[in-house]
Amino acid sequence: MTTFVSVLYIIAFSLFIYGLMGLTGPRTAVRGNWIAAVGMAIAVIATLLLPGMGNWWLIALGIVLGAVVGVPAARRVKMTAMPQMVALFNGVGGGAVALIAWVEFRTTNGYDTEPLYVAIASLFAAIVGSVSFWGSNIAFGKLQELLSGRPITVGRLQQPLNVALVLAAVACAVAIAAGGDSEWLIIGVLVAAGLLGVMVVLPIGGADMPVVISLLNAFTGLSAAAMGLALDNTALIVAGMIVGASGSILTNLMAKAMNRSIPAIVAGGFGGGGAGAAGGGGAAQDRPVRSTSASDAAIQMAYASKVMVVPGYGMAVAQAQHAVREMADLLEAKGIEVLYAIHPVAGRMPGHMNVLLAEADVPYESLKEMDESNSQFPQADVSLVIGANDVTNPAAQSDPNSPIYGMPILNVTSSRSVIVLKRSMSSGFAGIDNELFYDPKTAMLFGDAKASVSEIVEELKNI
Amino acid sequence: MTTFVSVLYIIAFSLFIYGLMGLTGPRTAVRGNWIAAVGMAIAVIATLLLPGMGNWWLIALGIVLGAVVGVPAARRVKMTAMPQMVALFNGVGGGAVALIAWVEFRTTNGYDTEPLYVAIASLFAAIVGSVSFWGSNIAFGKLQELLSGRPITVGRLQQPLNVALVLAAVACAVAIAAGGDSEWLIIGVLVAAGLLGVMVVLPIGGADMPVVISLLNAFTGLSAAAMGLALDNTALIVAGMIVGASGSILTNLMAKAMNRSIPAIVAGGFGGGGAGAAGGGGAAQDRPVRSTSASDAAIQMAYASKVMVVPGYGMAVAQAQHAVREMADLLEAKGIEVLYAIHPVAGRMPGHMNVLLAEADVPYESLKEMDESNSQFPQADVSLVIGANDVTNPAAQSDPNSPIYGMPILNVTSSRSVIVLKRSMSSGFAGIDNELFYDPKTAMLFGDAKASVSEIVEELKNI
Amino acid sequence: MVTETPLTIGVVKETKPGERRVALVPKLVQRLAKRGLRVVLEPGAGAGAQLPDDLFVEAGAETGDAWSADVVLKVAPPSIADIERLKPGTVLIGFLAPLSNLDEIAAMRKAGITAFAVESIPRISRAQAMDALSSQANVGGYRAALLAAQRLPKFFPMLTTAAGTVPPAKVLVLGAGVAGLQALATAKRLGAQATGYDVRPEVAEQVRSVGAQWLDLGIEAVGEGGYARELTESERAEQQRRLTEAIGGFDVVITTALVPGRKAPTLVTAEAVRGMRPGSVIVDMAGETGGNCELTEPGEDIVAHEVTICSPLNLPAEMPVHASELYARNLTELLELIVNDDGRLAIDFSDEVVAGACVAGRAEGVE
Amino acid sequence: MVTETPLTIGVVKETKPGERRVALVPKLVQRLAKRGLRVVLEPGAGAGAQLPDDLFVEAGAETGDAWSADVVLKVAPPSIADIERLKPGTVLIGFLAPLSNLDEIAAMRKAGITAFAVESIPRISRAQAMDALSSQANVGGYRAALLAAQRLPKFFPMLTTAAGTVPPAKVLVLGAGVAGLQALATAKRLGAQATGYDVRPEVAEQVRSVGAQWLDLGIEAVGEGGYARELTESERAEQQRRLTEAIGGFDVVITTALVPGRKAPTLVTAEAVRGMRPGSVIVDMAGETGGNCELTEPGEDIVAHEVTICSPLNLPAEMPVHASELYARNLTELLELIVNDDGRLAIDFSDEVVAGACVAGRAEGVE
Amino acid sequence: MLIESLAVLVLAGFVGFTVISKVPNTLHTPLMSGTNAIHGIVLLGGLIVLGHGAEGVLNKILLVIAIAFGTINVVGGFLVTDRMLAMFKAKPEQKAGKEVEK
Amino acid sequence: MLIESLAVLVLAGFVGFTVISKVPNTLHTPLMSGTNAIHGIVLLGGLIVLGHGAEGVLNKILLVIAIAFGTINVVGGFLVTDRMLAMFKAKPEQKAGKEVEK
Ligand SMILES: NC(=O)c1ccc[n+]([C@@H]2O[C@H](COP(=O)([O-])OP(=O)(O)OC[C@H]3O[C@@H](n4cnc5c(N)ncnc54)[C@H](OP(=O)(O)O)[C@@H]3O)[C@@H](O)[C@H]2O)c1
Ligand SMILES: NC(=O)c1ccc[n+]([C@@H]2O[C@H](COP(=O)([O-])OP(=O)(O)OC[C@H]3O[C@@H](n4cnc5c(N)ncnc54)[C@H](OP(=O)(O)O)[C@@H]3O)[C@@H](O)[C@H]2O)c1
Ligand SMILES: NC(=O)c1ccc[n+]([C@@H]2O[C@H](COP(=O)([O-])OP(=O)(O)OC[C@H]3O[C@@H](n4cnc5c(N)ncnc54)[C@H](O)[C@@H]3O)[C@@H](O)[C@H]2O)c1
Ligand SMILES: NC(=O)c1ccc[n+]([C@@H]2O[C@H](COP(=O)([O-])OP(=O)(O)OC[C@H]3O[C@@H](n4cnc5c(N)ncnc54)[C@H](O)[C@@H]3O)[C@@H](O)[C@H]2O)c1
Repeated sequence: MTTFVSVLYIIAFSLFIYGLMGLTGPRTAVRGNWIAAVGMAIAVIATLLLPGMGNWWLIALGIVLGAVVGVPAARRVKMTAMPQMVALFNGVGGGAVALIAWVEFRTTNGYDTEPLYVAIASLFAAIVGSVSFWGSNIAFGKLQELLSGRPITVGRLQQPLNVALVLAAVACAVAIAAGGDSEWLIIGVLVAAGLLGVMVVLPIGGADMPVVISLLNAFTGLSAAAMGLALDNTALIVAGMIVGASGSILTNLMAKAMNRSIPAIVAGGFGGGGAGAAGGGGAAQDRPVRSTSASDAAIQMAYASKVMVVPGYGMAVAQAQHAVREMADLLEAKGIEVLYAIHPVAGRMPGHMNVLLAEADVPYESLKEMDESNSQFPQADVSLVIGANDVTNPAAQSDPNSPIYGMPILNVTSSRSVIVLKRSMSSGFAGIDNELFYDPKTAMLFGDAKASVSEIVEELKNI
Repeated sequence: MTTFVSVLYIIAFSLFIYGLMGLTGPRTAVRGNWIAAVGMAIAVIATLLLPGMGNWWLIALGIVLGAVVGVPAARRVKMTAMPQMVALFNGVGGGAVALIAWVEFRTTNGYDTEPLYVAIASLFAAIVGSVSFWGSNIAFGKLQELLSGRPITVGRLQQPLNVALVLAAVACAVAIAAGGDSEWLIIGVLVAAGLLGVMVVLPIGGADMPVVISLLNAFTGLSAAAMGLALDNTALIVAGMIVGASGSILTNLMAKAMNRSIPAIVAGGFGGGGAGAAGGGGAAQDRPVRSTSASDAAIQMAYASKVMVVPGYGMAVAQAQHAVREMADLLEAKGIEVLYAIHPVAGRMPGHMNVLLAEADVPYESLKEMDESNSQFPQADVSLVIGANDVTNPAAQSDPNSPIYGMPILNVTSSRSVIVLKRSMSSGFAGIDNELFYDPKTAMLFGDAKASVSEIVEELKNI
Repeated sequence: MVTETPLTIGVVKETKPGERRVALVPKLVQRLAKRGLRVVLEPGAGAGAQLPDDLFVEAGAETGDAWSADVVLKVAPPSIADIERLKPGTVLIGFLAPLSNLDEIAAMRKAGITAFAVESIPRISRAQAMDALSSQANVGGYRAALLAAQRLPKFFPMLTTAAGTVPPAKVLVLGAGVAGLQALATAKRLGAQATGYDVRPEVAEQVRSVGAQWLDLGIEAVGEGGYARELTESERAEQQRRLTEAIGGFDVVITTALVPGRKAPTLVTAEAVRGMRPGSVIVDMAGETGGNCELTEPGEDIVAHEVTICSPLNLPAEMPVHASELYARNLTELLELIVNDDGRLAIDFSDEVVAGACVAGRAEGVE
Repeated sequence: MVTETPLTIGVVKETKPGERRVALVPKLVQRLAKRGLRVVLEPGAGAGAQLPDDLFVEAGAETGDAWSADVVLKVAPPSIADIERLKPGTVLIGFLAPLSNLDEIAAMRKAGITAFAVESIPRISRAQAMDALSSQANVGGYRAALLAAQRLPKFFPMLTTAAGTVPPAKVLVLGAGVAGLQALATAKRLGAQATGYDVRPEVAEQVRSVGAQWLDLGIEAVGEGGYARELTESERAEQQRRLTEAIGGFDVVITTALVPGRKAPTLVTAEAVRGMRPGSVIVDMAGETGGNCELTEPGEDIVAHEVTICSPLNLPAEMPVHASELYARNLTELLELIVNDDGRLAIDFSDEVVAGACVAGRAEGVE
Repeated sequence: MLIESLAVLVLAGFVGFTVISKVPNTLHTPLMSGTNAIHGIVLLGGLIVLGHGAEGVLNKILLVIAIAFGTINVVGGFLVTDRMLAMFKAKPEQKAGKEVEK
Repeated sequence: MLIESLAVLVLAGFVGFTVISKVPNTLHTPLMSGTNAIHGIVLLGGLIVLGHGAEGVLNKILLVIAIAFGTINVVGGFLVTDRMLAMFKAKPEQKAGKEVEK
């Protein structure tokens, strides 16, 4: 490895890091991604500049093959199919690591000539890479609905089987490290690890998939770092480790945002704990609801053109009107139109919402009556329902047996997305369940309305 | 270097980083500092475990000497003398680097046996270390008032002289790297660099000193990293570089908070630009006023027990009442008592403040009349004056020629500190200047009252 | 029952003294006209609410003998004389006070009139748009707070001025139904320290939700349909005792406590009035059913123990423009429930709203 | 001039019909008593402000012939008959209307009375605590907004209810001095859309600072001492034209525009009134000097072009408790300026406040 | 060699950790996809092993596949991330457009 | 050797950069003091050079001084930082104390 290539590697990973920093904010993300891509290009070119490179045609073949498959796939995939695409890309990365490890084993005659740490790193890469490859493929299959999205288990056998697979893979690896050089040993490692990947991901439900993909992503990173150790390649070490570390944190953040714990998810896959598959944090109902976070609500609104605020009795109880006004001010400062949809019977007294919003100095022109609101919703990107319930309940139109049947409602679902702020899944004045909360367009932000809005305000300031 | 020591080094610098992360928040700072200290202990012990160590008595002598001087100095120094202490500690660190570089030169016969990069790194360390040592000592002298705090220059000669010193140091260093091994060369490097440090810091005024110390701190870090390169010691490289990088950013942040630019400060020292010494951002008056930032105001209040809010006409103009209420809520949530001192003629209409604060739902019990307020100020840690001016003007009591002479005022200066929020230094209704703004207890936070209070709110949320 | 031709809707001039509201406003005449309904206006019916006849005519109404229309819309309960002016078979809609004006109801039955009392509309979600009790109580609550502010020889809001500081007035609202909540909100807006009290415990949250405080006396009495029940003798005594204690600290007491069909509960005793500071004000909105204050003289403003006690009987009529507008909307919604799209009568007595509101004529119904 | 014995301070019963305020309140009797001053109360003087004689006596006053005290405190300008009841050398303090009640001022001079008119106190910072014009205008502004809310047959606040939505009332305040700003703030509090107008341009920021909007007609007229000057003929015509246009859009107009010592400017023409919606309300606070509205009949409530025009002449007297409290505080501050610590008269005519306030007796002064 | 690599490993871990300390939920997916693209760096491993002359058909086949896999990971990863992020960029432009229309 | 060290250097720079991205002004001084203490690590340089047998009196004297300097930097730095930070810890306790008094 020449000094020049090494310097290029340092430049490359610096660009990765710089790009990644950009990726953490919506404003700089696009640029960050391209900066990282430039880093990658530099790393690849640097590698090709290494003295003594050969097999040029094969290398070209591999790259062309990859590009021919990867570029159109990435270009054509539908927005909705993005998650499975990410899973697939992650999988092939892991696969590459596993294959390289295999070849290393073969070309070094079972690591005969290498120091022990190279063997260990390479075998670690093989195991983790194989798990990632197969696990990601299963994740892809489930998301693409080639496999059932529902948990698939082999029942009580799950746990012993998984343990057995882990032991098998490790046993083969130890045998190799101890000097074994039979090709079957490395195949044993790869197969056992691959089966493990399959078995662990199969039982995981669709809702948990994003977290699992992120976890596999972190794994692939770690396997790349291990491969870097084995090949003594700084670029691989740094890039792999960064992905491993940031991926772990990201996994953790995602799990938290979904109100799930990683151990619970993996345990589920491992056949342990009874944690089911559905998302939704602490919903009293059995049906799944989607819960969201203040920062997500903030971003969703920050990139909207029009936001409709739908206040209800909960806003009054929480006395959240001042915070709501502050939020609207921030949004308006970003050029976003904010209107208030006032239902005639929102609250507990005629004009209840008016009294509160006037106190918070919301301009009269922004308050829209029901009819006008209903004609505005279709143009709204986000409807923010703040402690309102009955006045948004579609049962009033659809269910003749409902006590509120016949009451006109605010058709929040005609807007592009709905965020509902309330403390729990409990019902409002009429004491009935609200279909709106289970609508796929709806995300629930649980908590006291004032606290939630204040959090959103804080997040908005950071955007 | 044994593997074991290297692993200890890795642990050590991990602890530095972890400790530094803690130091960035008030809650975790104390722990962070001790974690870093533990890292340092590990690094020292690891070094002593290196094979082939000798000269134990001398080592012990050095350490004991350092401890005997350092510990009591750190223990006894008065709170107000902290900045110069930091300068001194920084200086000795730089001095140590310079001395080691010198000895390295001597023991290797002018780096005869070493690769070029070692020579370069070592010489860089020598220059920067020497600049830091002498510069820090001058900073210490100025802060301790051994030297005049006012800028000291040699007039028009300053700039050419500094340039000459830079050239001399570099020339000697180049001569050494090119193979020269006369002891006078290294002494030339050290002396020229030292003089440079003296000459650059001497002309810098007292107000800019903290920024300069921080800059020298970052330099010392870089010199340590260079020394690490020369000695091939990971712990030195990492620790030095972390300090270099974080120190640079910190310097930048400090300069920004003081409304100064680093180039301007250094240029001042270098004999360029006419940038004066006094602080204060954009005050229209010639007399110095102390300006502060929202984050400082926030911290000051967050660690108070009692805050008095003094609203005036400016709060009304900015319609900042809602933001003020939010700020008070946050403070109260931290257990801090917040009271409002309402002057009878604050605003432009009888009861002006009441109308606004009632709109923001400030509880009646928190509003204090003038007499009661004046008896509360002495117990207050902070008085936050929001757009009030005449009603706090001590001229009403002291200057019989003032148009407001005889009007009773709010004695905000009897509280421990005062923060005044207004847009500029301009006067209020009565059209007269206000001594309060020049009081040493007072810090001005310039800007629209609503914007300033909102910023404070944001900062409070991060504490 | 379904009639053959589109109906005529009569908007009559109110006969009760001081009643300035009108049962229909021009805006809604148009809406009815669209269904083919003919609106006949008694000349001058809208004058009290600043609505000259021409505005009605412009909107599509005609002036004429409104009393002989198929459907007659009224605001205040009709007198016997009024009822005699109606032709048999007329549908009468308005406040009819069915629980107290028993003679009049009997007269309607005898005259073959189908009568819908807006106070009897069940308070279900669907019927909220017809809920005239709510809409008028809302006006009443607002006016009661204004009246109190006007009668109090002090400021409502707190004011710190060069000539001294004035503390905020303390306002207590007894009974936090629709009127009570609006009174609380209005007093609060004006800067008073507002406190609410009720026997239904769930109201505490509602009182706080308008920014007012809650006075907890520890007595609960929840009745049917969201209304309060009457208290037992001992509960009443206990309540009066505790209220008497509390009331002394307030500058203004607004009372709105009603129990449907019964005499209003006495909440403010003579002793409580004596305990109040001179110049204090009581606004008793329950005057019509005897008042919540022992000393109330319904319809009069008196001063007792240096406390002004107002008992306005018809607060909504003092704000006739908006009160009429809201009321007319309520009636229109109800009307649309008993009239089909062609403007013919189509009363469906199986509808709980219709059935609930009908106080005369159903038994003899055409069905 | 310095007297020998501690003074007696007379608090007289107001003679003007409808005047319910009193010039001193018990709280402040104590403060005066501390200086050795004797307070003599005319029996029943405090009755209108809910202050029975015993409260004064408890605080240290005595009842008796207040008119023959050394210093007589009054609220409303005294009649000639009142002045005749004073003994020569008496110091009289109160609203004296020195610019309009010229006969009375002459009578005082003739009777050898030293008179201080609170309206003449210069408006400097130090004198703010004595500024009775401000304190009473503050009360007046608040009452004017309340009065308008009471007379308007509509809601002030916007309300979205099941029976329809009511838009907020639009309130225009002409003249944004102390009374105007308070009227704006009060209307805004009640939920109205408040807009202010004045000829002094610096007032725009003040109007916005109470949360109201500013009506910019582009006419400026800044006078002396923070007051407005009279407009020229052409300016006035222009102002009236533009105002007439603007006023049609408002439900309520409250006028407070005064130019010291002159007839109030006519801001609302008869044409403007005709342009308003039926039921609208004008509250003219400038009635005493002829009114800001062409159709105003000072002291009367009239209806013209279906617009209610109220011209209350003494709004502060409608809220006597707090109005008296604030006024008494103003007088006490002034009194303390002309009385030394031993309770003896010590008038320093070189003090600009004293000199400014003195409207009779100085020339003949004892100095 | 190993030791210096370990130091690099640990430092890289810290970098990863500190950079992704708190990101908004909405960026989770693009961020995951972005880091995903970065570990496509394994491509380098394939290049080095193949470039330095792996022998044997199976080895060569395996390595070509590995390189193809790595390339897919890299190009696909960056492209998909870019498309996801386009959502964030598009909005403001769209809005600007709207304003012009008015 | 140099190259791996450079990689370490760059990574350490990133770590320093990302950690100190935004700190409140009031923490600037203690933070500066804390980083100051960390670069007392130069002590190690002195230890290594002296420990591995520097010859000559001047060399020894210089190194002893260097070690003393380094030690001062380390112990003084951490102690002073701790004292500065005590201000932040003290307040809440003090307040708690007050409440008990009442
Ligand atoms: N306006 C009137 O005149 C009037 C009068 C009487 C009755 N009503 C009736 O009241 C209802 C009004 O509908 P609405 O949608 O406004 O209210 P709603 O249906 O009663 O729902 C209010 C919702 O707010 C949530 N909430 C309560 N406190 C909260 C807090 N602190 N933070 C966040 N959320 C909170 C509650 O859910 P969680 O508990 O899960 O937080 C509840 O589901 C209608 O049914 C109407 O018929 C109206
Ligand atoms: N209350 C009454 O009845 C009444 C009536 C008439 C007159 N006055 C007189 O008014 C004065 C009241 O005293 P005060 O202390 O309340 O007010 P003040 O002395 O007039 O001072 C107000 C200050 O607020 C600042 N300010 C204005 N707009 C601001 C904004 N948007 N953000 C931040 N600051 C802003 C101004 O400074 P910048 O321009 O630098 O920001 C100004 O110095 C007294 O002199 C009193 O005599 C009172
Ligand atoms: N679902 C709907 O659509 C709807 C519509 C309007 C009103 N409502 C509900 O109906 C309820 C009744 O409203 P209303 O204003 O017509 O009530 P109301 O006029 O019958 O009574 C006024 C208030 O007085 C209270 N009260 C009775 N006896 C009392 C006593 N001894 N002491 C103290 N308070 C006493 C009642 O609890 C009630 O709150 C309200 O809670 C309201 O929310 C529901
Ligand atoms: N410095 C102090 O201590 C102090 C104390 C009180 C009041 N003031 C100031 O004195 C000023 C006068 O207050 P006031 O309430 O006694 O005034 P005022 O009663 O004399 O007049 C009321 C308002 O009417 C306005 N006006 C006059 N002619 C007009 C016209 N043709 N069209 C429209 N508006 C017209 C005036 O500008 C004034 O704002 C106020 O600005 C107040 O701030 C100062």
